[in-house]
Amino acid sequence: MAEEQKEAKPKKRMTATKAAASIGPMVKEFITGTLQAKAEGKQKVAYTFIVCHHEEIFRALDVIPVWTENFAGICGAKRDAERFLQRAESLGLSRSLCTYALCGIGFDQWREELGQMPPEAPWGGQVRPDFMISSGQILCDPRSKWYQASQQFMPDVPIYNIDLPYPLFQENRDHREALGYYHQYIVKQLRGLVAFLEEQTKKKMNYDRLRELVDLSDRTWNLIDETYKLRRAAPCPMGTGDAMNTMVPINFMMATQKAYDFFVDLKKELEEKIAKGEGEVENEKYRLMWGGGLPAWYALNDFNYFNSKGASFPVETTYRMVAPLHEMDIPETKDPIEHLAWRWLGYWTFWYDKAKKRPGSEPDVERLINWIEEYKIDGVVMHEAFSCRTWHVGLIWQLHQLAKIYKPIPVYMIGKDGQKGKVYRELPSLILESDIIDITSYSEVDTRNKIDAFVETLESIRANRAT
Amino acid sequence: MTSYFAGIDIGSTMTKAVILNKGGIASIIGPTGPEQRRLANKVMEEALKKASLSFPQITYIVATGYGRINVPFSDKQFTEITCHAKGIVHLFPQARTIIDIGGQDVKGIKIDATGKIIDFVMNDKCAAGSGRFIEVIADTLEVPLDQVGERSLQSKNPSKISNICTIWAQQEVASSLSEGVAIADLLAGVHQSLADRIIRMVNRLRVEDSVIVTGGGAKNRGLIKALSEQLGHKVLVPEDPLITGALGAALMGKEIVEKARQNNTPLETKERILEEIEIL
Amino acid sequence: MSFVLGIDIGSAQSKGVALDDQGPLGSFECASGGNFKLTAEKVKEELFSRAGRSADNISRTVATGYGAKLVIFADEIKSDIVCLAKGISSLLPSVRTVIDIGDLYTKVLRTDGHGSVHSFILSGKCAGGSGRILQVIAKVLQVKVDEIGELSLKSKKRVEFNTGCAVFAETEAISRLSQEVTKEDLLAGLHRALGAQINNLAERIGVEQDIAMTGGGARDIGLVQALKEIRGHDILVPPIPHMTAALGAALIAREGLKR
Amino acid sequence: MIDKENNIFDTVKNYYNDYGFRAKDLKREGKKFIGYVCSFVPLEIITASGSLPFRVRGNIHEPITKGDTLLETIVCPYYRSVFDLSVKGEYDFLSGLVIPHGCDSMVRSFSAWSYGLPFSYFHFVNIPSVCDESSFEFFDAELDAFRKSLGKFTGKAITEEHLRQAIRAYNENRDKVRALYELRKADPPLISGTELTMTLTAGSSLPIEESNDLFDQVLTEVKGRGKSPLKKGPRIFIDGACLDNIELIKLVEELGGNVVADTICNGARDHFPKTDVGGDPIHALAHRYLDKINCPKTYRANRAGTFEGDIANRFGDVGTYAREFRVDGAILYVYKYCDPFGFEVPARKAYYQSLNLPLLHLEDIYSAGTISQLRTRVQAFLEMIGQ
Ligand SMILES: Nc1ncnc2c1ncn2[C@@H]1O[C@H](COP(=O)(O)OP(=O)(O)O)[C@@H](O)[C@H]1O
Ligand SMILES: Nc1ncnc2c1ncn2[C@@H]1O[C@H](COP(=O)(O)OP(=O)(O)O)[C@@H](O)[C@H]1O
Ligand code: SF4
Ligand code: SF4
Ligand code: SF4
Repeated sequence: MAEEQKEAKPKKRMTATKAAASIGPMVKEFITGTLQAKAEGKQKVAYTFIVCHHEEIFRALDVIPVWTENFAGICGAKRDAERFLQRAESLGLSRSLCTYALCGIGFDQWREELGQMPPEAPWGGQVRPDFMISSGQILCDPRSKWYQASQQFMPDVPIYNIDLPYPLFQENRDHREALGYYHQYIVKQLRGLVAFLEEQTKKKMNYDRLRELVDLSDRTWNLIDETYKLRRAAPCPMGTGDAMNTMVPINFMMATQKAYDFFVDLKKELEEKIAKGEGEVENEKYRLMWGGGLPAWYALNDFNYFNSKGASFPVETTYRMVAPLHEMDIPETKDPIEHLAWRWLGYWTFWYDKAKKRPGSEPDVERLINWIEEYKIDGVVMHEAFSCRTWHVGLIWQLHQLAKIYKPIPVYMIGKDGQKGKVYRELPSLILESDIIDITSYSEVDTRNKIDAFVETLESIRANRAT
Repeated sequence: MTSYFAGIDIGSTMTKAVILNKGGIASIIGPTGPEQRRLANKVMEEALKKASLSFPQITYIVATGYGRINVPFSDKQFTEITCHAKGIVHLFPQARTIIDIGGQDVKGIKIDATGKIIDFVMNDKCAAGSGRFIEVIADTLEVPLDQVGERSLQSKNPSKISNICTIWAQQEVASSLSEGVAIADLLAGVHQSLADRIIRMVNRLRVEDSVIVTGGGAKNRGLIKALSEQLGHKVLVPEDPLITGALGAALMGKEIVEKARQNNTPLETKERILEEIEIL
Repeated sequence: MSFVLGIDIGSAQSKGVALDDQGPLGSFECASGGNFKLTAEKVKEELFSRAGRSADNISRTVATGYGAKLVIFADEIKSDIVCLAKGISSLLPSVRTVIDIGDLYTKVLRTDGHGSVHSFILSGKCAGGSGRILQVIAKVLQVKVDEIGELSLKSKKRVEFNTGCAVFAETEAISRLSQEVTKEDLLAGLHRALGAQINNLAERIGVEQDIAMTGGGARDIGLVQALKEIRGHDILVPPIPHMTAALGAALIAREGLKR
Repeated sequence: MIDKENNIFDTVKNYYNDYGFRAKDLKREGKKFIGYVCSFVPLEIITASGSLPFRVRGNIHEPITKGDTLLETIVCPYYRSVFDLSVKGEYDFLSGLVIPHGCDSMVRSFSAWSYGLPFSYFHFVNIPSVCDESSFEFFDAELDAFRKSLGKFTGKAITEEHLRQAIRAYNENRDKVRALYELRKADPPLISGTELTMTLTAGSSLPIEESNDLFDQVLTEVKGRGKSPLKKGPRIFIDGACLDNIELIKLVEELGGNVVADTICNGARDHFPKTDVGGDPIHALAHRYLDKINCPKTYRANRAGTFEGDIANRFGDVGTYAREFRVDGAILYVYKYCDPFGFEVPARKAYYQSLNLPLLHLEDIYSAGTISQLRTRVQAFLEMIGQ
């Protein structure tokens, strides 16, 4: 019930890498780019959502995606979401719903009411789309309801809603049995999308171009994986704070050469830093994992606060929306659409087999365990954003399972040499509570108190271990 | 025979009674305490005294407010929403949006051109969004409640109250006070904070002119100022905002009686006895 | 001889514990009031004047609590979580879970008995589930807060009470009283509801035996009893439960000295 | 079993208050119960497997305690209550549990359920969010997978004939529910909303034959009534999601409103659509559950091209019922944190406005503690309608 009020504009966050620092202007550029494209009217602009893994289709048809979650996040980071949230609330939408969506709907309603951008809209505002592609997948309800709600204020803008399901992990069921009909369904859904876009753009899909783009993003997937794995180094050269910037090419720029080049540069930068022994934190004392939850965009400086206490974040589960393709058994196919569908399923079921082998585990827990080992993690930090169930329900349970696996149950890890080793670990965790963009849910004093206590906890565990 | 109508409003903070005849109003206000039933008796007694009437002369009695079920002698009960709307429309026929700021509940009411309620909203049970917020802070600052409004108007630099929870805000205000922040600035900050909460709620009604603020909170000029500034609408306040609920209740009674007389249906009323009730 | 000082400036109560090499030298508590800086000075002065020592000889001070940052003479500031763990491990080493009921916050932490914390959780920014509600209700009932525990245990027929808002608990209590509910039954209901809320918070990080209650709320035997009933087993309470964090701070100060 | 001497509503009340006692009895006789939540689990398949479906429900009087230790509080409060009761052992007599993809709360908590509870069978049924041809192909396959998995669990393959039988029994049940609703058309209605919701809730804890039997008796009892248990009053429609307790309806009726129709999940949404007979039974079930259940979870494209046309298509059932049951006002009852319904509030509001039907929108949590807050709102609303 308690809420905190709007605070002053945030200070600019210091990044550890040059690459992360270059992101801000990049985002601004593509937001202004969408406005310009709309003004010129040569290319169609489409509202759409991240983590759908089919941006190749848009790009092959020269459709410009407008990532509505991105815009909401920007409003949040600029601490300027409140007025849009309030607008949505005044329409009858509850604050307990996804605040990205509320911000987006509030903005759309305002823009449509004025017939122009709301005053002082962040970075020029979010462009009126030619059409909207939503995704009712097994991932997130708001994404299949959001545009429908926005359509109230722009009924002439058509929606194409696409289903992208994946089989949920079930302990005693082999997901492979279902993959066939899932794949078929996704392929048909994607073909439906192609047809819809062809109709909207009055263009024919060029499948050779599509194949090239799919290939480009496949290579980018692998490159990202390699790059991020460099963060295993101690001291860690780049933390989660920066990764909340470098998520931009992963989520908004896939299937572009620019995204690929970005990671080539980042990889080089990280390698150089590692060679010089430069860490995100000058004197790295603790290595933490961001174990779940979208960040509080208006409070990214909290990462620097962690850093100031000697804590680095070599790895996060959030926004790492790619997995190494060569570790998936994706059937060979010449058809790029079929490939996209397999890649989609491969991504979501990536941890399934591993999870089945460990009693009490589950894909999300399995990923935590593996990364805790690989990145030598001392503690897990999670963020429970009240307004999004998709990424924030199940976190407590995951920590429970983790605690079970890490404390009474010895964990058997297969080492590099193929030897089985028994490890006991105790892993402290911290759950921060606020929201992605609703700053009224956040208290800096409170959060920093919690961080202090957590770091002291890590300290006392370390001191104890020494004795 | 002249008809007299009584309305009694047992709020969370104040108990109010109004007796009405041909436009004349006699009203009385007392604090609400644990002995609601006795209080109802007492304010009724005093209102009668003020109106120089005896109890059996009252034709119809309507109770409203949070303690409306604790009025043993009322003939009918209505919610504060209906009664406030009735009372306000009587005083301001042009009213379209009503904001009633009570000790526990804040309500927004939307009225159509014929004076009918078409929609309403109410706050959730958190003191931070109610008149109680101001009371608690006024208490901490040791400023009498009837002066908080005036004092806050002297502020040039309202301080930001960053905690919403009343209890936390109380702590915050106490600390700021000890650090030498001016009382007026703190009060102004508190008013802005409450106004902000109220506006977020009433915005769901799409606020339209004329906006009337009533209830105890309307006596607070600082709050009215913060509200009208943030709302961007001019705000009207009845002369005696505390009694509009009770007035509305009395008017409801009047309507019921008139309707019954028109249709020639019998009126169901309670016996006009003020019982002696002992509590605790 | 060197002394160390642990000082806990809570939002309601300020507490101080002084230790010398042998052990405790003394403790002092007073209401925090609005001016934490002055209060901190007062705790220090009083504590030492009562112990007959001079405050000039303090070798190290650790501050904790809501107003810790305003203890200007502190050498170090520690979070109350860590202080509580330290304090409890010296008082009751078998304890693995501490439930601290303070004025604005309820805190729950898991410890290993050596002063290390494994995990912890704090109640949110709504004061609804903290110790403040006890004060609020005591005021409505016109009894001292020290008395509500005893009274509650006398209840024969607990009523259902909704916690929720700490401020409106007052109104709710008033309306209950007007329905002729007795003080005893009302308190028992309040303790039950608050206990359940606190237990919920505790369960979110998992509870391991033994359990201790600390903080001002632990002085309330009615609340302790309610929590025992909800959990179905015993709960330990140190003799001066609200001093635990201050003691922990003092212990940390002493360790700091050795280093 | 059902005591004919007594008023049938005593039996209903028993089933309602001591929810699941009949299932416990039957379990002792060796019957297997499979629990489920939401309206999307094809009960016909469970019944055809020889086991018995049992709708797990929440209890607004029971504070949520244990559930919160495993599940975030940002989940739908109704669902949290159901989960809480389950981890407290309330439904330990079940042999398994089936959860569909009704909403994010369900999907994201599936692991917590399947690890936190002692049942030997768990199954997740995926439900498409769109309704095109490929969705039906997919859903057919998904239901077929469910049929196989359940068959494996019970050790007996589920045949088409079993399915057909079950479909018949459920269609019969739905006819009876329709007949019960018919009794609400009188003014005042012959059966109160409280009685009706209690009856339907009781039914969802029984084997289908017993449920049919119970509904028959209620029908006989009510038809035999000389007069309504209610006074004339505003006729109220309840629009909302999973409302499996009677408190709201009871409150409305205590305050003088009569609840005469609804779209709630254990009301019309779930009980009105019937399954087509003839043809492939799995396909028919897929069609019923995906297409005929009008739930905000399923996206239906705006074919009208206008907002007005769209809401008329999406919420047409509300308009139909409002006319059919001569409704005076509606209550849109949505839980906090419910995404599928929450996002529709503005559009639904607009739709009610287009019908000229007064609307009270309530956002609530699933707790008896909020009843007093609801009381003032509901009473004021009834006063508003009566102006
Ligand atoms: N003289 C006054 N000046 C400023 N505020 C006042 C004054 N009197 C009452 N109030 C405010 O009005 C509130 C009580 O309003 P009231 O309408 O009587 O509430 P209720 O109907 O719940 O008893 C108090 O909480 C306080 O904030
Ligand atoms: N004897 C008592 N019985 C019940 N509650 C008490 C008692 N003494 C103190 N309290 C409660 O404890 C709270 C203060 O606890 P404390 O741990 O000192 O808090 P803080 O450190 O936050 O100031 C007060 O809110 C008060 O309600
Ligand atoms: S995943 Fe969460 S934050 Fe993203 S759109 Fe869905 S509900 Fe909103
Ligand atoms: S936040 Fe504070 S004022 Fe609001 S309900 Fe909680 S205790 Fe009450
Ligand atoms: S009420 Fe909404 S959130 Fe809750 S279970 Fe039903 S659909 Fe899901």
